[in-house]
Amino acid sequence: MVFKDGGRFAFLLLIFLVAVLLYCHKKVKAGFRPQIREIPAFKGIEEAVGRAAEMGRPIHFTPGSDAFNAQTAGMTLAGVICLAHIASLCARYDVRLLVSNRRPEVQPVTEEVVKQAFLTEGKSGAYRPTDIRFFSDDQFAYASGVVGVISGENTAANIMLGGFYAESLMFAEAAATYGNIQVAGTASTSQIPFFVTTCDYVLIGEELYAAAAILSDDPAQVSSLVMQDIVRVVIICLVTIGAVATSFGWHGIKDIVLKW
Amino acid sequence: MDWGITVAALLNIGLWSFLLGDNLLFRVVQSLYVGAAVAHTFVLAYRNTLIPNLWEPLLGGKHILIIPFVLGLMLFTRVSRKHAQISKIPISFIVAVGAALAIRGSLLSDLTQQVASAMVPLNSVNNIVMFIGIICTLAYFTFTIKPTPAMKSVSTLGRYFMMAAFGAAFGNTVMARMSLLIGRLQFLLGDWLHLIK
Amino acid sequence: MNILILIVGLVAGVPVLLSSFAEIPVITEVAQEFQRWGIILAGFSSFLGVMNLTHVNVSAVRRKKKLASTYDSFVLLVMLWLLIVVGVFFGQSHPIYDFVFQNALKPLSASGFAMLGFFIATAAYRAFRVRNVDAAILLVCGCIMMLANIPIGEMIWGGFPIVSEWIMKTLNGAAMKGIVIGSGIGAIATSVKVLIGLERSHLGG
Amino acid sequence: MTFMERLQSIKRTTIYGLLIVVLSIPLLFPISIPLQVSSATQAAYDAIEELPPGSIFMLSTDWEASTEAESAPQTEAIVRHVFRNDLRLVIVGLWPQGNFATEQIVEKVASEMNKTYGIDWVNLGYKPGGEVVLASLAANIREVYTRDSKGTPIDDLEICEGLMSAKDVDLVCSVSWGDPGHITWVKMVQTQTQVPVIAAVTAVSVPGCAPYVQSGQLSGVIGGLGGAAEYEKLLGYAGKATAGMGAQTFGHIFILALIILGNIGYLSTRKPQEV
Repeated sequence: MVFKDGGRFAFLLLIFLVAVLLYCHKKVKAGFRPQIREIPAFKGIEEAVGRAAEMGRPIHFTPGSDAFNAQTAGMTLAGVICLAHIASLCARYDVRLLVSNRRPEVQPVTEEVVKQAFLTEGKSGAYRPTDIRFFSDDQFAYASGVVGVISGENTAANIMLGGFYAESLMFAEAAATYGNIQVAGTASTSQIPFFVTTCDYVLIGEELYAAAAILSDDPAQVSSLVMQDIVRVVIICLVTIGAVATSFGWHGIKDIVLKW
Repeated sequence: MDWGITVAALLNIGLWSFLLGDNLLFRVVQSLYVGAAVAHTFVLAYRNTLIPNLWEPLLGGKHILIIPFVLGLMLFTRVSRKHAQISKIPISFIVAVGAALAIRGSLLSDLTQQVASAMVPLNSVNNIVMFIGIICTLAYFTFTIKPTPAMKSVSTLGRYFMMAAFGAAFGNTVMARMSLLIGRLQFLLGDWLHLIK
Repeated sequence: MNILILIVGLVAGVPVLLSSFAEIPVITEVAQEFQRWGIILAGFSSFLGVMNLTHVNVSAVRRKKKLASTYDSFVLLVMLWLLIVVGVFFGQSHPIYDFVFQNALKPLSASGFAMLGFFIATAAYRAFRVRNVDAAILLVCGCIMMLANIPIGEMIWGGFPIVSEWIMKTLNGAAMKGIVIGSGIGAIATSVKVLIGLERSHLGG
Repeated sequence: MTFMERLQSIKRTTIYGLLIVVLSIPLLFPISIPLQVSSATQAAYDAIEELPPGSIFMLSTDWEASTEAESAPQTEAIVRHVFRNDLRLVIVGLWPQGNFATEQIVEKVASEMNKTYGIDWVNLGYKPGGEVVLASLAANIREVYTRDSKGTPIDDLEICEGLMSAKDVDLVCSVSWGDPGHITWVKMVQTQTQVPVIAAVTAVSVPGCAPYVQSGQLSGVIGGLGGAAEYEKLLGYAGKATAGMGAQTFGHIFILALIILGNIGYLSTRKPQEV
């Protein structure tokens, strides 16, 4: 096998990750339950659905701007997994859920997720295919479409989980104008600042993926959080050792990470 | 008079009318925009993807392309109540390729590159501050480890670092966003109304 | 059925994943082919998108609930199908298509982008209040950056460009690195679960 | 509602309206903002100023439409300077859209300043290929370009007389948005032929130029809209960049004022127990 530069290290890291994940999965299945830090934004999603139910107004959700055929697909994936949970909550409390999409291939995925959620909750009659909308690849056509839904359908809450670009600020400010509760989550570093300053609840970076794990309701997902923490500790150690080593002029560790 | 510029200027005003609140003009412009953009997306997909990458090579003898063709048709089974399950197969394909690409991107650019660049030599105040910032921010995201008081202050420091970063990024973006707005105002006042000499 | 879906996922994902680390000609080729298929499927999905938008708006016109929504749904449908017919049968260089592209799509995109100039003003006004320590840090760093970006700032205090560069490089650089590394771990965890079938909620449980 | 409370809740529409007014005033009535000309901009200006009339100045259009807000005013300022000093302007390019837009800008300036195509300036058009193009251009221009962008053979153009290789060029300026761009010119032309190169880059790329300025490989840098405004000041006219910088400054001050007002309102109405 001919590895690319840095391929060996990345491959080993992945194997390590998968091994730890499977190990944790086994442990959690056997009854191990760690204490999970409270992240306000998780509660924020329930609060948003609850308020929409009280007011009898719909909720708006969008999984963002990233496609599945790109390296940023992870955020869209996390957004869609969260959508499954949000759709179940909406079905349970009879809240209408409006979904807006920018990428064509994400459209059928979101349709499927919402439909299944309503079906599982025994509310398949309440599922309306016309509520899951596609607003084209064009960044600001999609943005104006979302803004049109928020203002036109009189939504009570706006939930944005996925990968976002400049349009993030437009959504957040438009929804704020209409008094929506806002929950946002993204790992796009350029857009987190806008969500943090304008939304009620924000899932920053890794928290978006954690939300996907916790919200999907499967106790086995907890294992992935434990795995993330183990990997985090390993990386902190690696960075510390590497930094100390480079301080003494030894670049061996850096070279292994980058070039091995 | 250039009709194109007038049309563009009126559409611009229509879109901006949203700033005054939801209104009919905005809805019409927004509908025009979405309609045209979705059509454009479709025409591009048809002319630049489906014809040259699927149809022509398929007719030219690249029979393997039958598979994505069939997968593509399977997507349409969602319209039928009875066979909707079939559409999960292409969806699974799309999502799996996406997941694999996400692992590639995160592993090779986010993790290894960033981890390596985080190994700064601790020989200046700046680098030490940077190192502390990276470690504290990483520690902030811990989910399942029971927080000790020391851990709590580390993650608080991490949050402060992030707030500084967000404030700076926000402030730095003001200039870019203003430039775009100024550009549009120069278009409206200059190219359209000829008020700018 | 579920087994079949899992197998399709594995067959699609594994070559793409392997090709990231190693250069094995067969695998690389298969991976590239699969990525092309992904784009082809996106092409098919865009037709689903057109159907969806047509469905949404035809039912809106039919319901005639609100007069306003009837108008704009009608406008949308006309624009959508006019442009599709022209684009598919006559090509993008047809004068109608070109006119819409040059004088509607392109400028509207610029106008939409420019609206962020308005929103960033209201967002700064709403968010930059000294409510607590977090908000104060946000406010101070934001204002320093803004002052450093205009000529007047340097006249008020010559240190603004230096401080702003330090904030951008050291504070911003450190926090962003931490966030990116964390997100990387999260993205890999989520994607691995999807690939090996531990996570199935995107397929409806 | 007291005045202080009102300061905390200025209506959105008021802010939007004021912003349009605040930005439009400096656009309609250009105000010269007291600018400090940076040493990098001054160096670029001096490099052109020192050339004797009739020198060959090569302008490379290495940008695309998305950076027009910055690249176009830079181009216009440089072209005005070149024409004012009676230099010969030869336009080449590594990107298509920038070359097209530059030709329009130069046509406008040339007709204002009575300059003739083929004698005072020429556009040789854009060539794809980046490094490869510049490597052969450094050795023999006529190998890369046999005709100008309009299809006229360059042997028929008076301005191209004696222009054989990059060595015959007296100064190169790359108006650049990235790669291939100014760094490509430094690597492929400046280091090979010692012809001095200056760069007009977007604000984002300015820090990346520092090592090349220090090593003397770049003789000057015009950075972003601010750099263009400084250049306009050196030339003694107020163009789009000056107007844009004025509006930019007004916009920033407006937002800072909003933040200050909001905080005054917030701090003065905050209840003591919240402290």
